[in-house]
Amino acid sequence: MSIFTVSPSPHVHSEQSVPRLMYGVVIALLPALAVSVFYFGIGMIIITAVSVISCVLFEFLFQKYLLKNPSTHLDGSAALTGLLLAFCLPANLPWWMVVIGALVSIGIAKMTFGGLGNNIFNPALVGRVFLFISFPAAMTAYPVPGQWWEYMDATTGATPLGIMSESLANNMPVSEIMTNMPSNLDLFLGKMLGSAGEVAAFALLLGLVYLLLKKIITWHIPVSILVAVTLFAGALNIGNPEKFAPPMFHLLTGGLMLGAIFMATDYVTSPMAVKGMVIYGIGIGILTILIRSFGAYPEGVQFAILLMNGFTPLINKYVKPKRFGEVKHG
Amino acid sequence: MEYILIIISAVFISNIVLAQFLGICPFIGVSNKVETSIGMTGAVTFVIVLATVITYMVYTFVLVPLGIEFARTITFILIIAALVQLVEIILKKVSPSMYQALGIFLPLITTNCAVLGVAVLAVQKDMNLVQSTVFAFGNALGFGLALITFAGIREQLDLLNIPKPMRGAPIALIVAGMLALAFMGFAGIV
Amino acid sequence: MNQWKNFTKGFLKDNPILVLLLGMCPTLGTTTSGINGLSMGLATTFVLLGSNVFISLLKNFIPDKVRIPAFIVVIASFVTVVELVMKAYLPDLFNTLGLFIPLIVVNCIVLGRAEAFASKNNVFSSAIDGLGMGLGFSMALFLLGTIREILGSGSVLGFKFISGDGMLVFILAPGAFLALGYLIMLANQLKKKLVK
Amino acid sequence: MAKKESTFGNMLLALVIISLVSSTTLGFVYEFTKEPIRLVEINKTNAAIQAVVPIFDNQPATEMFKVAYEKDSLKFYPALKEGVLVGTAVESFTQKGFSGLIKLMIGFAPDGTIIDISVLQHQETPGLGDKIENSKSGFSAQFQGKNPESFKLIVKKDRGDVDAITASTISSRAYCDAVQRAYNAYMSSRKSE
Repeated sequence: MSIFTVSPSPHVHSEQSVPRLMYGVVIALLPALAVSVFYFGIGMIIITAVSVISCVLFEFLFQKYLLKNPSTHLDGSAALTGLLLAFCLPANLPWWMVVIGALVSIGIAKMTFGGLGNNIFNPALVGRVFLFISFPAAMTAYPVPGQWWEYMDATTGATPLGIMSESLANNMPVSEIMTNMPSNLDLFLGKMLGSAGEVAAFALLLGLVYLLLKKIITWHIPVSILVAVTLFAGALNIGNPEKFAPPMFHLLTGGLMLGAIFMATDYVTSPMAVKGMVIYGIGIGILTILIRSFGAYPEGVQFAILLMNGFTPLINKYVKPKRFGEVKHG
Repeated sequence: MEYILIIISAVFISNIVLAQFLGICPFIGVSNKVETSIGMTGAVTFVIVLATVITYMVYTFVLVPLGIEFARTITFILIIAALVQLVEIILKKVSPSMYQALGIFLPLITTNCAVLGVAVLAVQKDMNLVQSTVFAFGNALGFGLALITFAGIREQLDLLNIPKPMRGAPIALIVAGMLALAFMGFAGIV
Repeated sequence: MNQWKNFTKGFLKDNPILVLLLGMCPTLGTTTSGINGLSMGLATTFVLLGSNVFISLLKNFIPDKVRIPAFIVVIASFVTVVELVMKAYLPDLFNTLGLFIPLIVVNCIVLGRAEAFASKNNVFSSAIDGLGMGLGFSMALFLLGTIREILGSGSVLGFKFISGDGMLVFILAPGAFLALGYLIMLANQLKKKLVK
Repeated sequence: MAKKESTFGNMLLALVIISLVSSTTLGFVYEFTKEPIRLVEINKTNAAIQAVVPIFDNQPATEMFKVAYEKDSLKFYPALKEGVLVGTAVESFTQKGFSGLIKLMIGFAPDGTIIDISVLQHQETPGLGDKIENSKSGFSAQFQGKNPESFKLIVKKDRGDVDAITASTISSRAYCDAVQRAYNAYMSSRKSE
């Protein structure tokens, strides 16, 4: 495999082949996919299929006609990007918006930089944020789970984070808002409104266990994100329990689990040294809570990860890997 | 607290480079190396803050009483040009190594629209002297944050296999676009 | 010098934005629509033409050491004229372009042409150079503005061709950077093809 | 560049002459444009008043008076027809916009009913919050003819009567806030009369 020779992201696992890694992550995503199909039915199936197929197709077309590189569209990386993109979109999003998202992910965020291993920002997240800023209405109308046969006409509502931020803006105390929220168990099982693949915390955690067992990722990034979120949200909550939601709520809602486990751990866009990973993870955790608690947007994970993607080169520059030796060539 | 909000707003929410499009030339031109960017940030911070304070005072105590507010642009740019000359002379004496590194860029600060832009914005926003100073400082920090982050990315881009047609300005602008996308997350924090 | 070549060089070969990469700030800041981009371009063209002519006239009178401050005074005067006239007769446009009108004074193109061309050439050539460069600048701004308007608002020159909104990101900051990035890439490719 | 010797004398002379010429020119242009600029500003205020109150025959812009409300004071422009008050345009504002300050001109009938509203100034996001402008959407139409005494100036999401702009609840809320401020100030000024 020559993919990693040009990349300054030598990873502890770079001896593994790209397809093995990519399909490993895809397998880890399967439990969450199953749960999401259970909740969102046909909509989930449509957007996932559209997203994966368009990503692979765009990868193929860009490489064949513009970059004229050896084709890598079947190495699993494009399929993974497609799967992750679908996971962070509402399951009722019109299919053509999904195609635009795939074009942005593959065309702008990945191929513009020369393909896998060269991108600075996580392709799926660039696609998601691009859609979020471009189509704010469609991207914030989430389908209510349980409508098996509805796609674009599904009844919609607000996510728990959306309700929280709306109600707080209305000066409602947290204790009152929490009485209208699903229980922590429901949140853990994914019975809530949200982007298609982000809802089921337990299924995503199952994926994490698989990734760790197969040594596809190390624990540093996800754990430091989750710990930072718990501590920062906890501190705010203790400071003013009626203005800031409890940490458990933050952990189980929105795209936090999906982001921490599958998006932030992307090899190419995260730091290589252990110390760097921890800094990166803490940064994501703090920025997420900062945006959720003080910003205009109810959810901040996607922005937080993109921001830290941007800081990764600086982290790599100043926190040199000690354990893994220097950049590998060959 | 008010001052902290001014700084946060200037650095993150309406970042001078990524949201207001000021100071793009040095952003694209200078930010190849992190070290140079840090030096540039220092020089720009010094000039922006000093220029804003002086132009603010000239505007409030000379132009407004005389009723010649329309001479704002011409007065401001002359003050800034003179200031940059001054910084150049001082730097040459105090730190010749830094002068070497920044030599070509220093005259460029005159035509860095961030400097004039911040000075004009400060008087347009009806701020008082302290607020203007804090505002200028915040914007300089925002400029520095964008410049240094970007320089880090540029250093990495040099190691990567960027397609030939995209190299140089195009890829720099694409990266800036994605940074701007990420910075949109800060909307409404203040 | 062949005046026609002198006039057209700013269109593609030495286009201020797409090739020389000068004057990026107004380019990104004012191109939310084709008309806005064009207006900004024309305002800049006026300043460019005026300052080029004057500096060329004064070139034998200004001592070398104070040429930059002298140029800046000339340019700033023209900018102020534009500012006042727009405020009086085009107040809406003035509000839209806002800060970027006084900022023409620090647009690298204007000072750049003064230094590189007008201070070395005769009045007529300098006028042609200023006009050509200004029009090239306006063209690029108009093009970028139109692209952003089509993608971002779903309209061309203010006429909507789809109901509802476009991809909002293109009227906002990130879309400005992305669109300009790809436009410069395309211009470079086009220039290469034409040279061959 | 012409190889002109740089001596202190000719440098000074050159700069002084250029500055003199440019300041004379600017002064001339300024005198020339001063009147149009003043008219533009008056017209802007007049147009904003005309847009929100019935036809009048006085000069509201020159009969403006300020009413203190909470910490600030709002500008009131009375519109009279044959000496009878037909409406009052109130310039109100809010800091709660998505991107800060929003300024509105709200026309009230003598009994406090809203006649019409127009936006004077805002920096809301293009394509989203900027739909508060009358030219961009019919958002303000729902306020016409409503009396805030019975019409709750709160978005429906917060159990009020106002239909918010899709995906721009913050801008809609801010708009309501500015209208409410104007209404409160208007009613308190009526009472004190």
